[in-house]
Amino acid sequence: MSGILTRNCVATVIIQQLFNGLALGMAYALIAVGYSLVFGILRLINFSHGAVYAFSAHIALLFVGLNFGIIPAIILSIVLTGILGVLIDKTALEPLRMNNSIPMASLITTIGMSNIIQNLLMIFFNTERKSFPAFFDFGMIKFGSVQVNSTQVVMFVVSLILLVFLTLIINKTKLGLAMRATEQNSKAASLMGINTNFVISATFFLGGASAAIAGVLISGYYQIVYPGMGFMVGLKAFAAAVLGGIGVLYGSVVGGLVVGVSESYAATFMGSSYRDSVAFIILILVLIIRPTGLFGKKDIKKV
Amino acid sequence: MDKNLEKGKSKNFILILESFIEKYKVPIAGVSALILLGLPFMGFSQYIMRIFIMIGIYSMLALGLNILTGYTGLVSLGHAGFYAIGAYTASLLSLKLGANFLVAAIGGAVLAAICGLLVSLPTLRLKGTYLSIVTLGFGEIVKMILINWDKVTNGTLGLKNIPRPSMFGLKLTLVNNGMYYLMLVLVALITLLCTLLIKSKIGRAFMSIKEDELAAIMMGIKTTRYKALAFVISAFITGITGAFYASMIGFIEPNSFTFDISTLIISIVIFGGMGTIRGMFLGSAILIAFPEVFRFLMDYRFVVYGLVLVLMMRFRPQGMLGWKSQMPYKLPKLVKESLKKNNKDNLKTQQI
Amino acid sequence: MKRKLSIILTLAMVMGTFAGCAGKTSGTSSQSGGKASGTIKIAVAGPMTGDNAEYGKGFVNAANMMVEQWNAKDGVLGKKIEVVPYDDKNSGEEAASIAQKIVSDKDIIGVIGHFASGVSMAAAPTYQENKVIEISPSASHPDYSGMGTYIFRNNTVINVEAAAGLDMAINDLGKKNIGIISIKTDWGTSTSAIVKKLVTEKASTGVKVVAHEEVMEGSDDYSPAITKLNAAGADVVICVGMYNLVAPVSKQYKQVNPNIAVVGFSNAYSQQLLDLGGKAVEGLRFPVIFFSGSENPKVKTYVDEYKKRFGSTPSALTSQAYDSVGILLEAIKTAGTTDRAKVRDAVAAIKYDGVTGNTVFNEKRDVQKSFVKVTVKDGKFVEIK
Amino acid sequence: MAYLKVNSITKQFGGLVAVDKVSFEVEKDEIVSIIGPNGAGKTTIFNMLTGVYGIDSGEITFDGTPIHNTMPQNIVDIGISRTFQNIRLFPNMRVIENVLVGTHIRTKYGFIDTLFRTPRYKREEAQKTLRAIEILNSIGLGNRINDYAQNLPYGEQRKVEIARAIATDAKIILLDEPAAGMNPQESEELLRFIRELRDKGYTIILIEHDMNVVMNISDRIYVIDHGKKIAEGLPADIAGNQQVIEAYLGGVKKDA
Repeated sequence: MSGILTRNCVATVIIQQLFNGLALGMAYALIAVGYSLVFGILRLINFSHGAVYAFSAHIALLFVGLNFGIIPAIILSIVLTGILGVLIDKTALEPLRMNNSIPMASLITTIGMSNIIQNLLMIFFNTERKSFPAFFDFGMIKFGSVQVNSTQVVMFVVSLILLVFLTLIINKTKLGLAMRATEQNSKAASLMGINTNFVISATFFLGGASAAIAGVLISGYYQIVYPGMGFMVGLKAFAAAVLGGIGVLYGSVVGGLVVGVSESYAATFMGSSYRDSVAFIILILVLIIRPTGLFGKKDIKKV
Repeated sequence: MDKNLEKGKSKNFILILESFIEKYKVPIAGVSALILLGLPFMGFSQYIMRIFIMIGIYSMLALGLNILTGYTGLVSLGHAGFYAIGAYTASLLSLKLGANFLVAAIGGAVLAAICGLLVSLPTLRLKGTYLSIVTLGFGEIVKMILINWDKVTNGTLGLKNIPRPSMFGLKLTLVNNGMYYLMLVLVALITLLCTLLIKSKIGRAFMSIKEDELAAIMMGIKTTRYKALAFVISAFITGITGAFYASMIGFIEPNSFTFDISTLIISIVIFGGMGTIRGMFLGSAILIAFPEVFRFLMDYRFVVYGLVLVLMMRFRPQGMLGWKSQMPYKLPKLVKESLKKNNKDNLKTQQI
Repeated sequence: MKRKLSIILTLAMVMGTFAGCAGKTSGTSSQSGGKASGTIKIAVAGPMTGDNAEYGKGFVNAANMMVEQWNAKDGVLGKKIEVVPYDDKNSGEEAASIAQKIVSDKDIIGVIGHFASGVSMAAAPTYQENKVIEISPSASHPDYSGMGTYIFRNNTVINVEAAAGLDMAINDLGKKNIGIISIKTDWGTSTSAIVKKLVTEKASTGVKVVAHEEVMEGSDDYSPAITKLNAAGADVVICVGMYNLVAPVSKQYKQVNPNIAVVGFSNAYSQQLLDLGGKAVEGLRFPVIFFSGSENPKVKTYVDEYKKRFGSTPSALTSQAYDSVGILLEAIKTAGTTDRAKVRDAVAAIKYDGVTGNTVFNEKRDVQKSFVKVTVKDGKFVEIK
Repeated sequence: MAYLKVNSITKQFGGLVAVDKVSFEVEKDEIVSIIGPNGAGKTTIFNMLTGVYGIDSGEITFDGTPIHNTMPQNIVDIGISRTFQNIRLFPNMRVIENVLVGTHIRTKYGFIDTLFRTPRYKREEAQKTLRAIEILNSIGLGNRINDYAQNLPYGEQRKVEIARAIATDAKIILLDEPAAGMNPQESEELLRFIRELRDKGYTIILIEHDMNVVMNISDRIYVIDHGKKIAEGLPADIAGNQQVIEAYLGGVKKDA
């Protein structure tokens, strides 16, 4: 009797943890999309993305505090964070492209930017964890003994919409065409009259905006906001992006879900204190076994 | 035109500076050595002496990373991991087995070097940023292990009462300035190690990989092997430094080795000048001392480190002291002799 | 030109840096050389920047408040008192360095700090060597005060607090299946180990730990851990962490199981717990030494004053810092001298009636205080009588 | 048996056949040119010879041993070295250091020798430095050894690349458009130098656009177009070959 009961129980836990993992993974996926967008165009890992994500949550919180109402606050946050993305590019990265600096330079610059943003947030918003309104909580949804939080469902749906939206932009609009052209060969694209700097700025805007969407959704889910929130999550999202094939949008989503679910199961079977390592182990394994990720294409070495 | 002129002028300036240093290198070296050796007698407080030691520690860390990032062009974001491995291994060796500092430090450095080799293996196939990310992951995983492997590392409680080194029956402490002199010795040894390596085919191989990896391959350089070597040496130096740090501070915990430490080391290397040795000292002196001196900037400390990275990349990617030598290439002694002999022979034949 | 300029600039910076160092030293040495100056200094060391800055800043606020009260009454021994804040960034390395700095200033009688046990312990040897009194308002590691005769704490030792918390879970709430979620820090690890040990001692009454999950700092998603505890059938969760763990765990747990009872510890006691936790922390229980809603007039004046000045309710740790400063000043007054050895003896012998109750140090330089049981009701902290 | 024998090698990138069953032979002490319009696949052939790319089919043998699909480093060790179409020097290293990197593979001292500055280290460093100076002198860069590679004019940078290739003690040297960017006088000097090299016992394979250079210097010529070999023979034969002229004119038309 009791054996059956435990087995049943274990099954429930496993399914429940799957849903926990999927929700977490969707959060990673949302952030990972931002890494992918920028990497797709510039072959650059935008290290400041985690800090940008934290920035967006604080901005939203600021406007909520100023009684703007939740929806206008979110919209303002999306716009301002997009602008922050553009600013990062214009002030720090574009000059490096103009000077033909080594790739290392851009990487280090984004690390520096991440430091600056995160620590300025600490100074202006304090380090403590602040409460973020739960603006889309409709209670729990039950499937037998497994429970799913409605916020998790909302996150899932919004992420999918965002992804479809971004895919449409890239595949169906003029801007998207220019983005793809720049991705393939930025020199040729600029010779063909495409304003590559504009395209790159637009990409950074989209990257920032997607970070902001992630920022508000995830903050609304956990209802916690603090300056350091982007660091770990940013790294894990990056792992997700690499797993899915960085530069491939749907890959980021799949990668995010895989990382989220693995983390959840690591917590189940090894203990919660091991879960943070999972993303890094996945990352390293992917890079060893298949550096292009699940859906990435191989580059041809040019001499 | 003007720009060229300016460039010429600054080259000239460097040449003058370098010739000056070259000409008076014995007195300059003597005076610096005297100052460094005499610092403890100048009446500085223990607090200031401690800052000097921290500058020394970060100089060693920067020298270690410089081998990898400055010369070989591989950016590591996980050097805090090697630092931690050195510190923990050495501390455990001396706490649990009673090993003396020298043995413990070498143990720490060797384990760090082995980990360096392990990290390098998967990363050799990877380019630039991917490699950096793996090193970052490594740093975080090391921290995770330190936190979770309670039985050995004592988890988040950290290791306490790490013994100070004793040499010749004398316990080295901050008060008797033993730690300061030990730091000087270590810095000197590591600087020597770096100099010897750089001025050899190994150093040239490192640099060629940074400059143009494919061209290096086409010159027959086994780039994977040299990249691994750079990792090993870099980790070794960092590990030794970790051991020294642990015995100085007497208490280590996983949170002493965060990503912030890795960023700080990179900031120093970049600020001072990648691929120079002199820059590492300047970089750590300024970046370590500045938050102490400008205490009102304490809150902005990491903002400033961030700005250092961004502004240096933008305006002076070669770093503060990152100029290229304008002095003639230093030929090996044997070459000089044989060239002289040839010239004489030539003269003789002409005379005949 | 640009290059030359940058080199000159660099040199200037180096010179400036060293000049700065040198200047500082001469300042210090002149102070230490001469007769003690007109002020008495108290150092407050804690994280002023970084992730735990709110605690360090709370310490400084409390210290300033206490010192101003003394200064209004002509200071101590006829001298003005000055609070000198130091930022240890909550890192052992920084703390050790700061300790070095503090001990080289002869005007500093004692240190209020540091915040985390590990950090306090990294600094303690330096204070002990140089005979500077360290009173930590927050260190709770059992070994902390054993590090030297100058090392005090004005915070209860983990064992005592753990027993108090457990008592609430078992006797007040009548629960038997205990789940533990603890933060993976020195404090969290020690505390959860002690709770577990205490539970084993009570095994005969049918109480047991059904699951224990250690979570990392900085992850905000605790659902995997909660799922495990819930599946193990916990009916009470002892949440070993600061407010920033207790609030989200309560929230996320109550979504899964609205009937779960949560018990915390005194360092979860802060206004932010209510801000962050909202409805989810209703009914949360924990033991504290200090309760800001207390009817005690002394506490009331203090809390009102603090609120007026800093806009928030003082937390337990802040209040312990407040009392620690009082203890140190009172001891200086009793000793009638700034001789640190004599002041130390006065601290060891003190009977101080402060906002966190009566403080008496035992032979291990720890305090024994009685706990007030507190719960959250209608968005407010309420004492359980 | 030919010195270097390339037998029907093929390389595909995705669906594109970059090199299609190309065969050729090079004898010892010969200067052989590979010519063809832009994008014909010449550099791809060099990349296959030097191990940058593996080959999809066919075989390459050097002195009787197969060398295809070998690591580039091993190919250098066997004795084939190259220069690049877009100069790939180590720009922030001195000219002499660039050439010393070339001697790397023939320098045998190790890590321990380096750390302790053993006699072996001193002897070898001295030998290689002398050798580098000698090569640089012979190519007319004796006064440039202290300069940083990036500060040299284009023509001299090409020469440094050649010097670096020689320094590997190669038996066969592959030159990818060595005269590009040189003025007539410079390329005249270069031609003389290449001939000297051959006379000293080096075998040279050349990719070149400048027909003047090619016709002047080559012992034999292979013509590649669209990845296929379309002609081979002595310079005089090639100059009159209708197919070659068409390929080139076509190429010119495309360019225009």
